[in-house]
Amino acid sequence: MLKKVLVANRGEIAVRIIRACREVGIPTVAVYSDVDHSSLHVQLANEAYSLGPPPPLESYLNIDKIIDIAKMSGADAIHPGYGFLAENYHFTKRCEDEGLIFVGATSEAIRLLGNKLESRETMIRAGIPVIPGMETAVRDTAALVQQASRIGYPVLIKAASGGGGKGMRAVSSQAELERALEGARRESKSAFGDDTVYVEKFIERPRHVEFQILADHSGNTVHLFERECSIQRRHQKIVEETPCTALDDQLRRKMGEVAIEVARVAHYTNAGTVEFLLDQDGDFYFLEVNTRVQVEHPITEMTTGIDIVKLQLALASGDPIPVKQQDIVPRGHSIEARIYAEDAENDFMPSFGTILFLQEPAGPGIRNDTGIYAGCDVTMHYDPILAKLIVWDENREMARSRMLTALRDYTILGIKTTIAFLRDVIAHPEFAAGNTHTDFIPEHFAQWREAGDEPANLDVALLSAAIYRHLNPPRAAGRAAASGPAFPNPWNATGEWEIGQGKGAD
Amino acid sequence: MLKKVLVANRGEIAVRIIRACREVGIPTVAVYSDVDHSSLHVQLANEAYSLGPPPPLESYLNIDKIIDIAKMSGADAIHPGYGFLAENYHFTKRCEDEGLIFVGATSEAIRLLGNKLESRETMIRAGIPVIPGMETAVRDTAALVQQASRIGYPVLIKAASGGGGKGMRAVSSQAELERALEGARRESKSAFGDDTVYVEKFIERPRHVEFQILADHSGNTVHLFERECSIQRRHQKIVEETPCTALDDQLRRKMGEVAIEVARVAHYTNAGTVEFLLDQDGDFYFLEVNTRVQVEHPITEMTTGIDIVKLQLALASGDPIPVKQQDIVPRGHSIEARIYAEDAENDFMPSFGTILFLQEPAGPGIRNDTGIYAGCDVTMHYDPILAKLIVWDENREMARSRMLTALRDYTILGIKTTIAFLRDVIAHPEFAAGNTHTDFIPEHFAQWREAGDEPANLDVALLSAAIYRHLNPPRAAGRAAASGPAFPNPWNATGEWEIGQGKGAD
Amino acid sequence: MELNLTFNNEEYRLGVERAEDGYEVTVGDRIYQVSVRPISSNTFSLVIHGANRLIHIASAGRATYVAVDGRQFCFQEATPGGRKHGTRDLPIDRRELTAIAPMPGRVVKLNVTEGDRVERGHTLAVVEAMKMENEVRAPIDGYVDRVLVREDDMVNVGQVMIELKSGED
Amino acid sequence: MELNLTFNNEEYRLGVERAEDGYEVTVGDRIYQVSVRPISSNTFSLVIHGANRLIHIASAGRATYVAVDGRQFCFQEATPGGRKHGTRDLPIDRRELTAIAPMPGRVVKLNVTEGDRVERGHTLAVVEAMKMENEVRAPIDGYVDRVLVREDDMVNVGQVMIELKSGED
Repeated sequence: MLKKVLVANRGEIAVRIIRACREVGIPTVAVYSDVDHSSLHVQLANEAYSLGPPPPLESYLNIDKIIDIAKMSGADAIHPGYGFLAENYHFTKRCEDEGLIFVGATSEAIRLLGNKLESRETMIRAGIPVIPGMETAVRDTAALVQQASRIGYPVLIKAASGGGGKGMRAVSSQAELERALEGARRESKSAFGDDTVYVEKFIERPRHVEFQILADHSGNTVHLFERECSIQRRHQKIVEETPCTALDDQLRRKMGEVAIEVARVAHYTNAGTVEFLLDQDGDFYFLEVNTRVQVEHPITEMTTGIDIVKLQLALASGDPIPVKQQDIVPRGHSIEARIYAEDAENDFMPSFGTILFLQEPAGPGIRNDTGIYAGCDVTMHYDPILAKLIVWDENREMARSRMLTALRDYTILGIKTTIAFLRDVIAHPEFAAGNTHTDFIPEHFAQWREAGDEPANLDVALLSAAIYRHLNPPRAAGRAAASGPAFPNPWNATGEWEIGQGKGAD
Repeated sequence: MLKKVLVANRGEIAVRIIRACREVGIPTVAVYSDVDHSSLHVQLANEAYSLGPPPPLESYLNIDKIIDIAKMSGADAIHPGYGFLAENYHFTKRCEDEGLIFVGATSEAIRLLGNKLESRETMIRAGIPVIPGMETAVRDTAALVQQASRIGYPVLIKAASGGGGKGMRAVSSQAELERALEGARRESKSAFGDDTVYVEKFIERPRHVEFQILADHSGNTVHLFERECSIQRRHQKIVEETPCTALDDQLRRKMGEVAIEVARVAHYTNAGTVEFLLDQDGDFYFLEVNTRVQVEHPITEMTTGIDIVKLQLALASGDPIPVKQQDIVPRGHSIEARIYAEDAENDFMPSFGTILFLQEPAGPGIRNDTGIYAGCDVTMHYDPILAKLIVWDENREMARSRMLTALRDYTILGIKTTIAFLRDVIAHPEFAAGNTHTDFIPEHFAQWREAGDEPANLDVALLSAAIYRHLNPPRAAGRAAASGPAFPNPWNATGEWEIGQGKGAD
Repeated sequence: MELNLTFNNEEYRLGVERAEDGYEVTVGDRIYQVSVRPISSNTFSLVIHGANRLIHIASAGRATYVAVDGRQFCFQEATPGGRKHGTRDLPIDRRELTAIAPMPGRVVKLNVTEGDRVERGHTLAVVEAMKMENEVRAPIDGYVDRVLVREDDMVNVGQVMIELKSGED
Repeated sequence: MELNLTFNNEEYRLGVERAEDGYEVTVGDRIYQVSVRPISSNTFSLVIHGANRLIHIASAGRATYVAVDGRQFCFQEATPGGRKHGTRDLPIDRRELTAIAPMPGRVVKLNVTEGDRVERGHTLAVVEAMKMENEVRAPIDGYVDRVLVREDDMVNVGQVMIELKSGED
């Protein structure tokens, strides 16, 4: 078993990993940038150390600092979560060189699979079906333009080091290509420190179907079945579910076998996800492998009963996979909805501020993986995911109904969130019918506005606000009124509160 | 499907039932006594009606009033929860006569099984093993004393209409019997409106093992496997788990078959629980049938994936059982810990007051069925259950570890609760070893005191309190200081707050 | 008490008076008799025409957030002098001549300087927050009149970043 | 600031002073340098000797509730004249002569009147709350001196219900 794990991440995934460690009795080390000093992951860990200023390159992407803290605190392992350094093979290599256990794949597997073009080539050689596209990356814009013409529009620009939709752009004509390339490169550079991009054929209205795989150091590999993640905005998943309504047993078996073959070809270890596009004819193409725990891993945990993060910890310490493929039997249906701090009425612009009030849904079959609490600040520095709401029920329709009820019970006041938008997505007749594809959001929700449900609700809200204001007039002067919000807090109320010097006042 | 369900209960079970109804799209009607006007179940229901003053006989046991509200609100069904009117066959009969669907068994089945002596006789005739004891109830104390002598001490006094340990007393000698009888009768009268008691042989250090059954109106009956509920204080369960460590496949199958036979003999419909005592030799005895949803039903839901409350609603509306016995395959291990408002250091005396702060545990495999919220009042009028913490994990040891972490994360400030006690129970080596029996608490926790874990914790708590007091000096005068607590509340702060007249100020 | 609340650019006039059994609230020309049952600091039950509505509410500065039935409303209290500096306060024809920040964040790129000729749709600047970039484009053909921000500046949503002159000037 | 807090019948003397980097707190004769990082109204992180401790805290009247590491402490602020009327304030020998309420609740039965002879263990009264009955028994052999409650009265935990005289009187 691992002795002490440093969690090189923040937000809900850091909380998730720390919880898993606590349950199996492994002490944890949290790291945080100055703006995150009061975050949930810092509260839960056994130890917590500052990484310094908020910009990612200075904090959560700061390899030297993270390695130093791991050694100083006596951690023998590092869990990278997702994002940040999770798929950075330099970081993994550094861990390997420093004698730290990296909870994930080897640096060589991450390097190979992180290079989308090299892994593409490798998979083609192994007979894995891939999307037609560029065979080599070129930095030269003219060459990219030429390749795009060869493949034929529409094409998709993708970051060579990418993942999670960052740096990805769909382009339907040459006229759009240059500007899209510029943005994709800048985003890719900012997110992954590498601005290499490439283009491939854009498949229309595909489903995004991925398989969770687990592999141990003895070459045993199993899959935990599929997740469908077609509901996306800006190429980022917002709703995921398992099982996928488009797979029959035969296709499911075949895709699962291909997923395991992909892992085998890449000498993959630990948990990973093999992503496929499934086109309207039922043909599927290998897309990429996400070499880390996936944001949407909980839905697989709900249906298979296997705790992927705990298994990651066990596999990292050298344990074999404890189950055989035939013993993994999914049960029921699970859906995840990602709650983002975004304004869905305004092109999903990020929203930040203080969470003034928080009420999370509860009840049977409801799981909420969260990184927030009432009173916390949502800052502009990081990915705007706040929480993931996951439901399980006996079948898809019951799960959908449970999700709608849970979203209705989810109240976050003080910032804009995607909660109301997600309700409307999951209530949509085409979603209910299982007719999902990656253009679902632009197709059905292009000009979405939040409905009040009943017109009378606006009056109820207005008169509630009026009474509340009547009872709680805003303070005429003073710091709280001047600087805006401030969660009602006895620490402020005394007027004499100051936090310790040099402790990262933000 | 039912059209509208009145939930004739309060607290966590009312919340649980209302949530199930909301998810399947059935509107709900809550009822509440005056002290419960702001309760969670009232907040969640579509409609809510006052039952009047807090004493149970005037509110939650007031059959006429509840029937009137059902008719007035247009409810076509009543779910009784557990406790209160759940096993009162007069109430069930009244529902039947008034054309209201009672979500539960028929009045005849409830009458038969509610009469512990008559059901005993019925079961003996059907060849079901029962505990040696009285064959008929007698009101005369002298006769009871004589019967006790015949059976041989130790004996157990039980309420003929009882359940949940109310009115139950273990008596080891004739000297104790009379006083015990008096108390048992008074408690029984207060809880069930009937002071008839009887005595049976007291089996030493047994396990309490019960089987969940489900039966439809066509006579199909299945069981959802067992729950072990041996961890009890004052004859009331506080920790339950499934599967039971003492059953092997053969014994489990046999007990399951007997449970179904019990249901069949009683012409049972809807959800019920067949309780057995399992002695140290592996012999089991029929104890009674709880003719209602059980407090600990969630652990069965966690392992079988079947939502018992939703099935109750379906069965009540005439649907058949949707699964076959052989398709019900439990997975993993689940434990429930009941959080009571009690002082475990002081003989589990009830504790009440305002919940000043509440933080509930969260994470994968954690379910919290609750009836409380920060700011709510816990009053002296009803059963002191606050919430049920339920965990699931792949095996018992993982579930136990998850429960310990979750209990550590469960913070309720303002009243005494059993949380710390439950942590010590579940951490106990004998519990870890699965050596549970109904005397577990008196045997291992007779003089329990909360440990500070580390002595330094007391100093940390003291200096935290000192700093908090320094920043928040108690108000010198005014209502809040005089009457004690008051949750920090803008409605009070203005000094002009008054709730509407006649709205049940408490 | 009287107050004006703004929602989705509409202004609502409200009046609150204590009444025998709670409050009389006017919303525009509609009058409601309501009573309020406090649940906790940010939650109350609103009894309106005999029906209960569960309300979650919080305020910060001049903003009040209300959740009714799972839908969230954000109201701004309108007071003279307390207005935010943003396009919402600008007359429509002035908006045409400004480029505003589409979200709060950091200016990561500034493509123009004063006097530059720009075409409608031209990317004037790029704002980044939470790892997402947004382009600020020219709303009209024209010239850059004033640049009010610098690279690396923090901007608020709706803040005027660049003022333009129309081509005819 | 100085204050006295009572926990499990022990009284602790505390002193709080602002220090450069937070507070200096004395607990009895132990001195701690701590700083505090607020998280939300009832939660803060206490930095003590470089280590972080997560604290949940709330107070009501003179009671302060603190959760450290999942363990709950309830402290009573001790002030002259603010004492609760209960046996905890009585000298030990006086406790022997009183029957106190074991829990808050309602007196559902009163078995004795003044002057009655009682034996140690005899049930003097029954208190009920939350559907649970508790018997109040005589702590000594003796006589009932004064009955301070009536049936149906509400009593608080620790409240003296009946005063006894020892047998020798």
